[in-house]
Amino acid sequence: MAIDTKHSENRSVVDQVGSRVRWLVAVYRRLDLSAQVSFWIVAAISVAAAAAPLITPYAPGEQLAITADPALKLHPPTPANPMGTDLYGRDVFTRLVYGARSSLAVGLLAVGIAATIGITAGSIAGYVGGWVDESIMRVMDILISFPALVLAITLVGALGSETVITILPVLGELLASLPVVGSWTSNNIINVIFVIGLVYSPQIARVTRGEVLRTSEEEFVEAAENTGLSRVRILVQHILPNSMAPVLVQSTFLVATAILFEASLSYLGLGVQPPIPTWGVMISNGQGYLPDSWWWTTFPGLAIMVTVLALNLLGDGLRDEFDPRSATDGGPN
Amino acid sequence: MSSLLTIDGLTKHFSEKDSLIRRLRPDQEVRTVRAVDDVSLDVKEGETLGLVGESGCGKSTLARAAVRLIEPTDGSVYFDGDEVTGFSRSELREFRSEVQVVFQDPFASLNPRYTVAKTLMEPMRVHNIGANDTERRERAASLLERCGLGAEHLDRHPHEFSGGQRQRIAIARALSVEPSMLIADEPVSALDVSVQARILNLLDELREEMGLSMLFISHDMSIVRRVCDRVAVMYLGKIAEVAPTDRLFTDPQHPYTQALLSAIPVPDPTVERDRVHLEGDVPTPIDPPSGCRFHPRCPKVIPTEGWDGSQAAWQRVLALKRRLAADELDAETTREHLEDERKSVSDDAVVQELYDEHVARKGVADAETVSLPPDANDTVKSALQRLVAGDRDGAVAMLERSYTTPCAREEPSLTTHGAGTHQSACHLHDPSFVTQSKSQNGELAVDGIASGDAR
Amino acid sequence: MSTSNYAIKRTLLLVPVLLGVSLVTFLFIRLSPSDPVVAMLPPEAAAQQNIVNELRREMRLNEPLYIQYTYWLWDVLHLDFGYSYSQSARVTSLIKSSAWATAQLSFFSFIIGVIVAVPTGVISAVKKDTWVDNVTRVAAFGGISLPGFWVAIMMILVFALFWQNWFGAPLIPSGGYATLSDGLGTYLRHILPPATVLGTGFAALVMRMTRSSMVEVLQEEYVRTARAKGVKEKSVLMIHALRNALIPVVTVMGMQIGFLLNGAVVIEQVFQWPGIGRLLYMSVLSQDLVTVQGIVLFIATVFVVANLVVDLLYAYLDPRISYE
Amino acid sequence: MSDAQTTLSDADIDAETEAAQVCSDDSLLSVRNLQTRFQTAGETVQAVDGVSFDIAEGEILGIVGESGCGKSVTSLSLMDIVPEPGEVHGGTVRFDGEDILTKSPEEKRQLRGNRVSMVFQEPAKALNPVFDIGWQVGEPLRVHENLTKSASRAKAVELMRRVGIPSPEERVDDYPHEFSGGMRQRAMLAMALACTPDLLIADEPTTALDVTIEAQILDLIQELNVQTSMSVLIVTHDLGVVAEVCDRVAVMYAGRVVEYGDVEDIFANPQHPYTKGLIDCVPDPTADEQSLEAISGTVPNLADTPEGCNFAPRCPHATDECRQIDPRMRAVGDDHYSACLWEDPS
Repeated sequence: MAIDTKHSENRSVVDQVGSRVRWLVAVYRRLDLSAQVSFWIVAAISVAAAAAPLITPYAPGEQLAITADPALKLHPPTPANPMGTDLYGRDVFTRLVYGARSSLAVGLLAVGIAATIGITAGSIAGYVGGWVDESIMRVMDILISFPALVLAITLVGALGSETVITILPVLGELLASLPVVGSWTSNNIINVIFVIGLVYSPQIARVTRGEVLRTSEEEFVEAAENTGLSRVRILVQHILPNSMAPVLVQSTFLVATAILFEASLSYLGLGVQPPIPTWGVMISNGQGYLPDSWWWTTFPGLAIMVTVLALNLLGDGLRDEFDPRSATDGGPN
Repeated sequence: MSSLLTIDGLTKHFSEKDSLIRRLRPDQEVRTVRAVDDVSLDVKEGETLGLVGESGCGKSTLARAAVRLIEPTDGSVYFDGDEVTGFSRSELREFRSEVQVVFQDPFASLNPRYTVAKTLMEPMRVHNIGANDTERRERAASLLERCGLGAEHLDRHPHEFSGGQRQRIAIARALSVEPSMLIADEPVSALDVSVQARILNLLDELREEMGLSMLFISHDMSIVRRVCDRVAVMYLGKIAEVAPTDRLFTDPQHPYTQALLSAIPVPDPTVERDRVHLEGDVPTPIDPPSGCRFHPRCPKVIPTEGWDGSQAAWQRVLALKRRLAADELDAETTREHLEDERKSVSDDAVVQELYDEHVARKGVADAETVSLPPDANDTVKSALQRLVAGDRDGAVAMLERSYTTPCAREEPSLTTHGAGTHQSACHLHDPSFVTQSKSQNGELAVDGIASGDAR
Repeated sequence: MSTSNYAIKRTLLLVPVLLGVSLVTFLFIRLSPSDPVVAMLPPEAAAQQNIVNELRREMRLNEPLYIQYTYWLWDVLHLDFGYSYSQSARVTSLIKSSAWATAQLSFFSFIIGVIVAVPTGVISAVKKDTWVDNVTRVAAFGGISLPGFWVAIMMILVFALFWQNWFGAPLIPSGGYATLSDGLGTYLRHILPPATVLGTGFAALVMRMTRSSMVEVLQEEYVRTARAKGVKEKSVLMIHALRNALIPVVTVMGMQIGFLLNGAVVIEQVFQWPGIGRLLYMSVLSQDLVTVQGIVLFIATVFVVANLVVDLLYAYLDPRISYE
Repeated sequence: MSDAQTTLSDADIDAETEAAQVCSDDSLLSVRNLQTRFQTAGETVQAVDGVSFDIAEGEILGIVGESGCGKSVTSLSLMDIVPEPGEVHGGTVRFDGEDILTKSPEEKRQLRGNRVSMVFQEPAKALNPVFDIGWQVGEPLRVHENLTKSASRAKAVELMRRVGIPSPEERVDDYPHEFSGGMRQRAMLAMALACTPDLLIADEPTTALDVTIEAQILDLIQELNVQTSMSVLIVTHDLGVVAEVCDRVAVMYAGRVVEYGDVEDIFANPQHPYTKGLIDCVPDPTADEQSLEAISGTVPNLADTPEGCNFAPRCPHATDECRQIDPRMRAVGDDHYSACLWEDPS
């Protein structure tokens, strides 16, 4: 009997996963063409980044001028090096693929941090209200008063060679346990992730707060109060799940923005430090070898553009899907 | 019948958004919205009490404050002898299983992410009804069937249902904790008429079957008449009249109730009704009128001693006075307008124009043109002359001296009619006011409500 | 509440925000992990004990933190941001000259952005879901997605370097600053390329906002009312709809002033434009934290004041707002 | 089925024949076989499916029905201002002898707000929030009569006075949000009256208002109708409003007019089962004990209407014929038309 119940519970978990997947497929089907294409582009880039060693025979730091052919310095594209090589004889394509790792990791982790801070702060501010709301939002107002990049380079500059991990060891350990990222803990990239996360948290906090306020006004929340449910449960079970769609859509855009942001920081030399390959640093290094070695700067730029564009178009498609206002377009009568 | 829910002097005031900066400025007062003001009512066991009134009259606020979905400012509420207003958090939670609310908008009152089963089982879980989820699910299924839907609907989401079906689910949710009382807040106003009838029938059956008491809130007099045993009429946060349903509809005592009843469009073209025309809009509960809150719109507002004009003329004089006091009349704008129209812009012309606009109401499609008794005519015109001369305060004082209504002076209290179950709050039923007005105006007494009074 | 009361209220709200901004700026230098004096000075200055002592005294480092802050704030309120040891100049005068360069750049990008974005947004909304709309949509997202510094590099590559190879003379200079006194042609050739790059992202965002705002407004009932009144379709769009649609667009433009300032940091670097962004970057590189502090406070203040102006404009455009 | 039930010989008539029966040539507005659809990617919703009716000079006609029956779309179709993706794709709307639908957009525009004007359900949304009331009320005069700004403003004051807005000289500068609901609807009416139209189309003009304010607005419309002999088309879901103000009524169900004619006759002697059901489920505020008869089932999907009579699935008297033959209106009395196959379906 007991086994039976457990079995049925397992079944229901499978059902739930199944219904989630069906729902995702349904969402995908409703997206417009550009968003669907974008979805596959983002997927392809993610897979390439994750499976980088399988995609390219070289290591990102491998200097082909030393290991293979001395001529492979600033060499134009060939079938073996489809995007040419750089000054040190490294394969640009290889560095591009490994660069995708840092771009995506920075984008996702930074937005993860921003979402954690922003959703917590925003939902507390929106739901508790009063002076708690006032003080949280004033702090956010202050943070948002600094243009993001200005704040970021200042913070990165102020941190200097120290990484956030020396200040926040717990989070550092958490990061160190992640694949790929784990080996970066001593690199500036950790600072970049944290700074971008901090800088974008007010935006998520504002959206979350607005949505929580809107949802709190809904009758079903009042109905939940009327059943005697506790305030915390009402927030977690009724309000937040119904407030998250715009936050998720915004997060998609923020991942795109964060990738651009990281590229700018790295281009300025304030972001990710060698030896981790990133697109921004590649552009910055190659800039001095224009116009002759155009491939060194052109391909990383295109890579940034395609990735960011795909994420933006996907976000736009998701917004059309989840924006309640466009969903209630008046039909007949 | 003993009373199940007793509301005693309940008051709910909302402060307009208050802020430090607003306080820093001396010219800005924090305005208070007096949504519900000192209301007493009781719902008896097994009874359906209707609460009617126009939007903004405070009926929903009253109901929510009574069950502490919002915290009342003042007053007390008793449920089955216990003081709800004194409940602790845990007592309040227990109380939630006794009184349940059915909300207005079935499209908003169900969590769109919950399945029907989850919606129905959550309250049971909170109140420990049913031993486990299997049992609760069974109960949910039978509740759903009771409300006219099937167990096969349990795993669906709200968006798969029509408005009427959703309202059934909302009712099933309310019943899931086995309450002894329902508060139905406009439960059918978002639905089409054919669906309305079915939901009302369902509520009726359930009430009878389960012996529920009900507070039924509605703006629709026709529905109230069909559903309720007793009806309370609210106006601007106050109870104007309470009576058994048939008494209220056949023999309304308060001028507001009379107007309200006469305003409902009757679905019968052969009925030619004498409509009581109510002037103006429903005022906001911020700064409600002094005295009887209905007096600025009241078609039977008591005239000053010695008034020998018509009731309509009296109302115009009062309205003029009010607008003057609120600084709504501006002689210069009127003069500019006359200039635009290429008419005379002399002071006399401006006075005449203001007089025509506010007293005679010439050229207004749906208002009759009235004339004032000679002495009133003179006073009003000289008051307007003062306004044109720039002395608004003087103009107001002048009218104030000669023309005030006792209705604006003090608040009426509830007086009883007939057998004691019928109460209304109108000065016309107050013996001291009635003698005062009857003595100089016979027409009023006939026109007045006094005729229906048991005397 | 009248509009003027709203303005007063909104302006008063600025005070706590600016105080907070100054406090944050103050703190992240003072609380940086290393010795603030050493951190604030460029290495060559930090080696000189007399400079270190001078700064220590000036910063009143022996006093409690709030006293230090008060003195600092007092100086800042008198427009004294301190002395830049890396540039050997008062920070105030550094900011003054570079802010003017950035202001010209932002002004041109703003104008370019608005001229392109608003009409395109309106057309895109009116032709919603046609090919016109799709093309502008992808173009706009392209504009948002382009890394500005890369576009700048490519622009220099094509119009300066390649152009010189092809035609003998570059179409645009590969960077640098010019003023109107250098002649209008020279001036425009210097300022337009960075302004265009800066304006691209800005224009793309404003265009998207104009479009979605316009699409929403076109579904409003008052637009139907205007049509039912027999108003000409052009007036329906340009008067009844656009006037309402511009309200959120103006807000976005205000917020995008921050976007322009962000972009300025990078683009000024690429084009060697001696603006505030480049100054900030150089100061960060040389670890000149006094200057960084001054610039950051200045930029944040400009940003906050710009948003105030936008809010007041908003209240003027939307008669409902002051009655909230 | 009782014996009294007889099929009519001409049961199988089409929409054109219906139009010919229902409409006469000398009315102010004559709508024949009007068809409006909403085409979206997946489906076509036939919101108005061959509607015909007349409005005579000085008459008040009501169109009544539940939400989704196509009554509002009908009213918008008359002036061809159905919102995207809707389109009028059939029928004629003859106004004063000329077909509006075949006119050029410019000619249509010149009729709108001039000879035919409209007021809408939610005055709060129907007024533009960023322009003052005077500007909006005077706009039709500037558009159609080339009045100057100041002249149209002066005229706006007069119009506002006429519709009972107190102190119009002052309120002319106010914005819509400074007006109460009732006053906003009065302002809408002032705007509609600006060019002294021959026909006023009022789409649920009182639905958003409180009952005492509704009474004021209905009185006002009736007064204006009497004083200016302007014809009025009122679209409403409230049978009470119809009974109160209308001379004639068209009952709509699922995109069709199912019963049409003189108000008193239809209320006293409803012929179509839907009309009967509708009347039976509306509580009468003047009657004491009453049990309401509900109509069972739900409104059909207008993208996929049932075979035969649209109402058959919900009709208590439906027969096999009802599920096959699509009935059209035909005369069942003097100025009384019904779209039921049966002469006496009960």
